[in-house]
Amino acid sequence: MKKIEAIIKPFKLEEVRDALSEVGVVGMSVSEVKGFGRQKGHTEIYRGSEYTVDFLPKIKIETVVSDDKVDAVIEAIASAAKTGKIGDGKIFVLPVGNAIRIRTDEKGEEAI
Amino acid sequence: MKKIEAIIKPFKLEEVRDALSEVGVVGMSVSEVKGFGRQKGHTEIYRGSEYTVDFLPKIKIETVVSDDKVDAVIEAIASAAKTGKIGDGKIFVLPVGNAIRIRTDEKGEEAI
Amino acid sequence: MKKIEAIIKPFKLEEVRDALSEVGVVGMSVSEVKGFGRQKGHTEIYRGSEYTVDFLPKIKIETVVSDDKVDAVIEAIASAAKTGKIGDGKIFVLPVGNAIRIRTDEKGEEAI
Amino acid sequence: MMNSDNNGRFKRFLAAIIGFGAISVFAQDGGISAGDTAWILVATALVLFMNIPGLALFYGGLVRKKNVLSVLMQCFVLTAVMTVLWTVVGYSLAFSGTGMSEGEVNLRSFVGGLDLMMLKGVTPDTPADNIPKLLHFVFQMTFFIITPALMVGAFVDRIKFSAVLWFTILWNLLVYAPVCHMVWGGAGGYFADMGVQDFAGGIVVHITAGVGALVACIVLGPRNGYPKKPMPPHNLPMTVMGAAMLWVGWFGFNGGSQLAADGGAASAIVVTQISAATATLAWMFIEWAKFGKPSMLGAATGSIAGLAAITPASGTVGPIGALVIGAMSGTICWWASTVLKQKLKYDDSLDVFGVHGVGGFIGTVMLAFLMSEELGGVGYGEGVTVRSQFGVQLFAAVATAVYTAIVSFIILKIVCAVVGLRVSEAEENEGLDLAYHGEEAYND
Amino acid sequence: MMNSDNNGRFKRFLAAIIGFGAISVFAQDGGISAGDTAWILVATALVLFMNIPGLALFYGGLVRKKNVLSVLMQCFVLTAVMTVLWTVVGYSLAFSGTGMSEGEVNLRSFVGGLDLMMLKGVTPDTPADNIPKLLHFVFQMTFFIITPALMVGAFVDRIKFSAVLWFTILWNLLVYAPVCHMVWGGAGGYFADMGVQDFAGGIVVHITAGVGALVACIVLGPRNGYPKKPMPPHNLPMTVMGAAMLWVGWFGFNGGSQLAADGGAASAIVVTQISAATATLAWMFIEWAKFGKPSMLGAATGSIAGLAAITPASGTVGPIGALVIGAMSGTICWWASTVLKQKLKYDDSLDVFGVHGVGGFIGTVMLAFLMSEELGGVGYGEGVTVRSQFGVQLFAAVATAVYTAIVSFIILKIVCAVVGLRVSEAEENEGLDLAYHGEEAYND
Amino acid sequence: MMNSDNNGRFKRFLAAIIGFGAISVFAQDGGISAGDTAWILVATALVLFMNIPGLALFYGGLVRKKNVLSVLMQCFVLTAVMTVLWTVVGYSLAFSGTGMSEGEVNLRSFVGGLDLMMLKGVTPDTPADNIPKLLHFVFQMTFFIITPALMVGAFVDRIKFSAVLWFTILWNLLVYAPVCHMVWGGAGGYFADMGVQDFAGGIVVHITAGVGALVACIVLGPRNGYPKKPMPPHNLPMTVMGAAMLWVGWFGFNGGSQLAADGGAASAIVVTQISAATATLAWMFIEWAKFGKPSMLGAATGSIAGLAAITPASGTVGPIGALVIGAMSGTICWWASTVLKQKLKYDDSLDVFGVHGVGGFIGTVMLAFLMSEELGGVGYGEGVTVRSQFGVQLFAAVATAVYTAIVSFIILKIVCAVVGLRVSEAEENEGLDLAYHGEEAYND
Ligand SMILES: Nc1ncnc2c1ncn2[C@@H]1O[C@H](COP(=O)(O)OP(=O)(O)O)[C@@H](O)[C@H]1O
Ligand SMILES: Nc1ncnc2c1ncn2[C@@H]1O[C@H](COP(=O)(O)OP(=O)(O)O)[C@@H](O)[C@H]1O
Ligand SMILES: Nc1ncnc2c1ncn2[C@@H]1O[C@H](COP(=O)(O)OP(=O)(O)O)[C@@H](O)[C@H]1O
Repeated sequence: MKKIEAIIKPFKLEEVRDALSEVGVVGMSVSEVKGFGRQKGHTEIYRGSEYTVDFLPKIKIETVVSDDKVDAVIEAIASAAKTGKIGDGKIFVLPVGNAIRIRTDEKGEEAI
Repeated sequence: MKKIEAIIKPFKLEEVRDALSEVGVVGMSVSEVKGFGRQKGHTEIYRGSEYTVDFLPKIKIETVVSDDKVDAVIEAIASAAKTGKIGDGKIFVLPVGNAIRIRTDEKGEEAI
Repeated sequence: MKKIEAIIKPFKLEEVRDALSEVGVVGMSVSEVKGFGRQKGHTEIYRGSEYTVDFLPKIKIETVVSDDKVDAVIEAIASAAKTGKIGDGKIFVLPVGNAIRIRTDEKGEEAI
Repeated sequence: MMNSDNNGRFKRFLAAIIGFGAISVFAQDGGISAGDTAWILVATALVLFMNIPGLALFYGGLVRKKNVLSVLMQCFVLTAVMTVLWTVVGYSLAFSGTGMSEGEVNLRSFVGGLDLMMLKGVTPDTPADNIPKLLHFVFQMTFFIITPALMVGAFVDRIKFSAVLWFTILWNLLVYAPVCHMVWGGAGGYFADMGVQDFAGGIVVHITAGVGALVACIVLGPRNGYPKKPMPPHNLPMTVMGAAMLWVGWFGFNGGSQLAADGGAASAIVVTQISAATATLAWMFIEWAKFGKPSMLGAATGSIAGLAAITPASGTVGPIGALVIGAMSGTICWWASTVLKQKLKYDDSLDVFGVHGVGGFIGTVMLAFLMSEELGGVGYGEGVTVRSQFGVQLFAAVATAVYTAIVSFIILKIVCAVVGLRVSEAEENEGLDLAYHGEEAYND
Repeated sequence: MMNSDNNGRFKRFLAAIIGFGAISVFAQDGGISAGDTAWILVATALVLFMNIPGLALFYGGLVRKKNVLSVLMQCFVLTAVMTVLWTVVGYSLAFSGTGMSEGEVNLRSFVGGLDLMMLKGVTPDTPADNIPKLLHFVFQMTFFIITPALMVGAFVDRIKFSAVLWFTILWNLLVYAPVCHMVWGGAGGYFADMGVQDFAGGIVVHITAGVGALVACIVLGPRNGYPKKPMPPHNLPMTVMGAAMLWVGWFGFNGGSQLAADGGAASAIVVTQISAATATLAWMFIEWAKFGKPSMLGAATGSIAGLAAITPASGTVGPIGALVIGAMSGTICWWASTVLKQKLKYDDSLDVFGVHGVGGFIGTVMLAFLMSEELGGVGYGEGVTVRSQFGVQLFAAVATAVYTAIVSFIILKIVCAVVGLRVSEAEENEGLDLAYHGEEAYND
Repeated sequence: MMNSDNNGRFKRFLAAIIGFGAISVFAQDGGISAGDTAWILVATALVLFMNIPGLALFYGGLVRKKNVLSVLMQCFVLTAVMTVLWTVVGYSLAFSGTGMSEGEVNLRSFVGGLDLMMLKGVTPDTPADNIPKLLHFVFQMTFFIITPALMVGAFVDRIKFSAVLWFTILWNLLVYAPVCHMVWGGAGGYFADMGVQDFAGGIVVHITAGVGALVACIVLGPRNGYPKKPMPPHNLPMTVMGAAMLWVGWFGFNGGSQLAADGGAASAIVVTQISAATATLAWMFIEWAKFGKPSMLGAATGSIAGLAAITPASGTVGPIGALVIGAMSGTICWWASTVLKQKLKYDDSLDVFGVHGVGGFIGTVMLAFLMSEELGGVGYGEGVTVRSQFGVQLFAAVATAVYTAIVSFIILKIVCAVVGLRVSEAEENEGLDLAYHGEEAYND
């Protein structure tokens, strides 16, 4: 099993979720993060105090999938989230030791 | 060391925290996530525009524990968070390479 | 590649970000978490109902870096985030299997 | 607040007996006064403003995020429902004077007749003394709206929406309308004839709502997890905003109850302001002394306690009386909402009884002492002593509380049998916004 | 609302013909009445309050987080721009009576002259019948502000800020000012001479704004992703607060349009309250029946529909008429804002047409029936029948709608050519707050 | 705003000398006018509304999440404290006329006596010319409340709660009360006798608050991390809501200061509206030109600048004067709040000095030119020239500023010695809500 973490642009969430559903991913967790990267932030000015906002709103998607799905999932996310403009985000793959479904106590790939 | 990530129903947070304390987990970080899974969402209607909310509010608990505690922790979370109804959530176990306590620069299991 | 997760005190964010920039980290994602640990919470009283807030606001920083940078990054975070008082937080190091830059489909260390 | 039928008379009485002469120059000639009308038009808007958005925000901020819309919805829809109910029959039950006669106790001493249903015979030029009768109708309507809405605070987080509607409709017909009639229905009214003083609704509004709320929260039972589980206010700035709007709107509530733009109205808002201020400070200093930190929620709650308490007395006491009532209500309502509630273990979630019930009671009985001329009050009527006034006040307050408790209990049992009172545990966990209204308050 | 020049006359006419005698005692003697002035001073504040914060919050809560400031900004800056525009030339175009003469159709029947530009010759003691002319000026100004601001709801999330300014400035000069003049500009006004009844702005405010909004949202095109992508309100409590403020402020809108503190003003707020309540309940019960859950957004929207619909009728119908108009508007506006909109696929984002356009139309035509004395209305003028009144109402409503549609379309095309209407896709994704105002609404 | 004792006289003077005749018909006969009373009752509510919730929200939205309750608390509790202080002694110090005599400079030219303490001898029927004296008392009380509350904006995020209370109590007694007395205390007042014009408080309210705030923020020192660390407003919609409430409430502030419902009150709200609008646009266009994006915060701040600036002039200038004052204040206050502040490096966190101090000053001196009849103003009194009026205005403004600066500094030093001014660094990091009030604003 692998955990796939994807950082994407917020307005791409629906498309990515649909792409994931298509490759058979049935579960995921989503949260808001602030991203810092190559994409330049913007300047905000409050009564003359100018300051740079480097942290941009991004969405983090986390989903644990079986090893054989990893490539398809990466492909699905990458193509759905791509705009080609800077700041599109990243996908990270992390190893997972085990998974448990709380409701049923199922373990391992059964659980995801 | 392992990192335990648990996705649970929000109203179960207090119970899970107490269960963790009982098995000797003294540190954890908690965040709000939106979960997508088998549990069906609901429909919201705003002036006739009906749409389905697939993402349900969940709580993510992250705690890093020593290897020998992993099973007890999983057991504690699973039993405290269980309602038996769909959407109870998941527990994932991830390997951790190292841990550092910022205050003291302690490393490894000392730090958690 | 490793993923560094750091839990820090919120008002230290700018300093940590600057420290990370100095050691060449160009990307990171930041989110708000509630932390539970040795640091004692406080009591809030609403119309006589007293209750203890154990969960304190913390910031979680996640950044994926190449293996050779891990120590420098840990060092940078630890020294920037340290106040020496309880609750300064933790740094965890997790293995990462792969990374993909969505915009360009670059993979591995190229992508981070 | 005075009944339209004996308002002029009562004023002349006051003017004659106790030198309370600051009556607007046109109130006496029988015509409609533009100045008085202007003020009561605004006072009506102010009392409506107290309920929506004021009270809705005050309560809405105090509940958890998942229930805020249910609270707003209850305040908002009660506004609508009670408007129609007042038009159809409520006004008539409360203010029809037909069949009443001073000094005589008959059915009409307790409740009005049906002759004013649907405002029969009332046109824009029908006067109620110095103002149009339609204005008296709509000003009083706002009291009919806010009284049941006050009770919402006791049963948040766990009551069915339909149960709120049925309970408040029946309650307004069986509790509010008769109590209002007995106090403000004019000469021949049961309490009015005893000489009860309730200028703007200590008995009619706050004691009824406070006691009704207490009974309701006991019958409903506590929220799931109460008192162990913390349920902190989800948005205190919203609550503060609501408290501030209530405070400002209360000028219309108390000042408008003079039904004229004169020195009496000015005096009412002066004592309202002083009592609110003093109660705020009292509550704040208690917290400061006891916990080391004065809370914003405490100060805001204190202000409402002071406003509730001065309500019945705002036409009879002066600045000194207001200071006393404010200080007492800040202190005693604090005690009732914290110490007493915890001891008795009922879950009056937003302290309707502790603040309104207790506050209204304090003002109602204390005014008997504080209306004395030596203390800057208007003084006692002919043949009235502080003792006799106190007796009347106490009797009316207690009788109303007992009556309200019994009738509220019966209504709740009926509603429980017919549509059910309490939501399921799953619904309570999910939150009423989603479970009953299919919406979430905040989205990204 | 009546033109200052024929207000007194109209009142005497009413008083004589239809027994509508509840006129404040000083309105007739020609002097300025302090009571009437007091009420209109407050009514002015109330209508301003409807726009900021009321309408701004109502709309602001309904959009997504990233666009809330753009909506608040539009409401806020329109307040400023229209204040200046009204002072410089708007008031004159709308209310200058020079060159008008009853029964004669000339240029001045359609638009006022320029002699009142910059309030020439008006001093604090210039009267407009019973109130100062400056007060008539500033009270009417608030209508000139809120009418274009209502349209903001149709083009949220996707319009350039500069386009909003140009569109609304031209629209107010070419649509609002002439329509206002034709209806309220006094004897000799095109619609006024026909005997049209539009007490507080069903035609002048709600039909113009509703139709202008409809045309604008069609020309602009739907929001990116509409209707597939969910765009739930980001903060419903904010919207409810706004709705409540609109409701309270509407007392000034309709009650103030009597331009006096008398039985007519009281009657206006009574019917306003009843219609708002009935429409709230109608919308709520439809949702309850259809979806099983009555929503807070539905109830709030219903209240606005009822308020818009009663506006033209609030000087002519009684409680029964208000019940009918409320129930009809709650029902039909619900249908227009949900079923019809989805069928026709235009993206009137916050339902300006469905609520204000349709609501204003309902009130405008229904009053022809409901003003009948048997139904508690003021009755018809001499020689006027329900049929003839209905014809006039329908003609004025439809003619205004057609005129507004054509002129709005032309203005939009011009603005589009000159500064462009629509933001880029990237800006729409980013949100207008950052793209156009360089700010974010919420920060930690 | 005029002192109750010479209000009638001053009006007759104006009426005679400069043809300012639009005085409500009943103001002259010595009795209490219901119409005037109605308006001032409402104006009182409006000014209270400016402070809570208006100002509280305006400031509350601008600070960081962790400090919002501390700001609301300060505004709320100041309301309570100043109410009591005004009742006990403030009103007497400011408005007791005993011992004053026109043209004579004695102690009573600078501060009132103690004979009105606790409203001694004032009953509901005591008149202050055309309105009840109790109404004059409570209307003026709202100014005594809001003036110190304005200063809160300068020391947010870092001041001890107890220090706020001590500072503002002493400041109101030693700065506000005497300045108010010198300007509005009636014939014999130091500035009044010079012929200073300060209709609604440019000197009395805005210059004192602005200068007091400036001194306080300098003595306190900047917030931790200022100006490097970004401290963006945590909730701009809250701030906009507050600004809108301030705007609406200002109708009561300026219009109410006429103390009558007449053409003068109407004129005051007309110029208030125009100045607010023009300043909003000025600030907006500066930002648009300079940064490419007009911000909501800028527009809202501009409106407050325009409102502050017109305050002293709202009884003396006409629409043209209002346009000029609005444009100047929008421009110069922008400069003061951004360029000047950054240059001088003081941390006037929410720009109390830049907006209120500077705005109040602009209005106070500019009115000398703009009150000229050619520009639509009321014209100069007998023997007064633009030059002499300008001299008086400048002198009073500068003298007040200097006096305020010195006394504020001394008070701050005393308070610092006794209870301390500034919170610890740890408390500042944690946030004042938790550290001083034991609460968090937002919970889940
Ligand atoms: N090394 C990293 N570790 C974790 N998150 C990263 C890293 N680099 C970038 N990110 C996340 O990805 C987002 C996009 O990255 P950025 O460098 O701006 O553009 P791009 O993805 O086009 O190279 C960032 O805002 C941040 O949230
Ligand atoms: N494969 C997955 N990866 C990450 N999170 C998951 C995954 N599957 C489910 N989740 C999380 O667990 C929650 C519960 O899952 P769900 O399928 O609805 O019910 P159950 O846990 O009862 O099977 C989801 O809302 C989501 O947050
Ligand atoms: N075992 C753990 N796993 C995950 N997060 C932890 C763990 N222990 C502590 N934390 C996080 O670190 C924060 C600080 O820890 P705490 O024990 O309070 O102080 P310190 O870091 O000084 O030892 C906690 O609030 C929590 O967010």
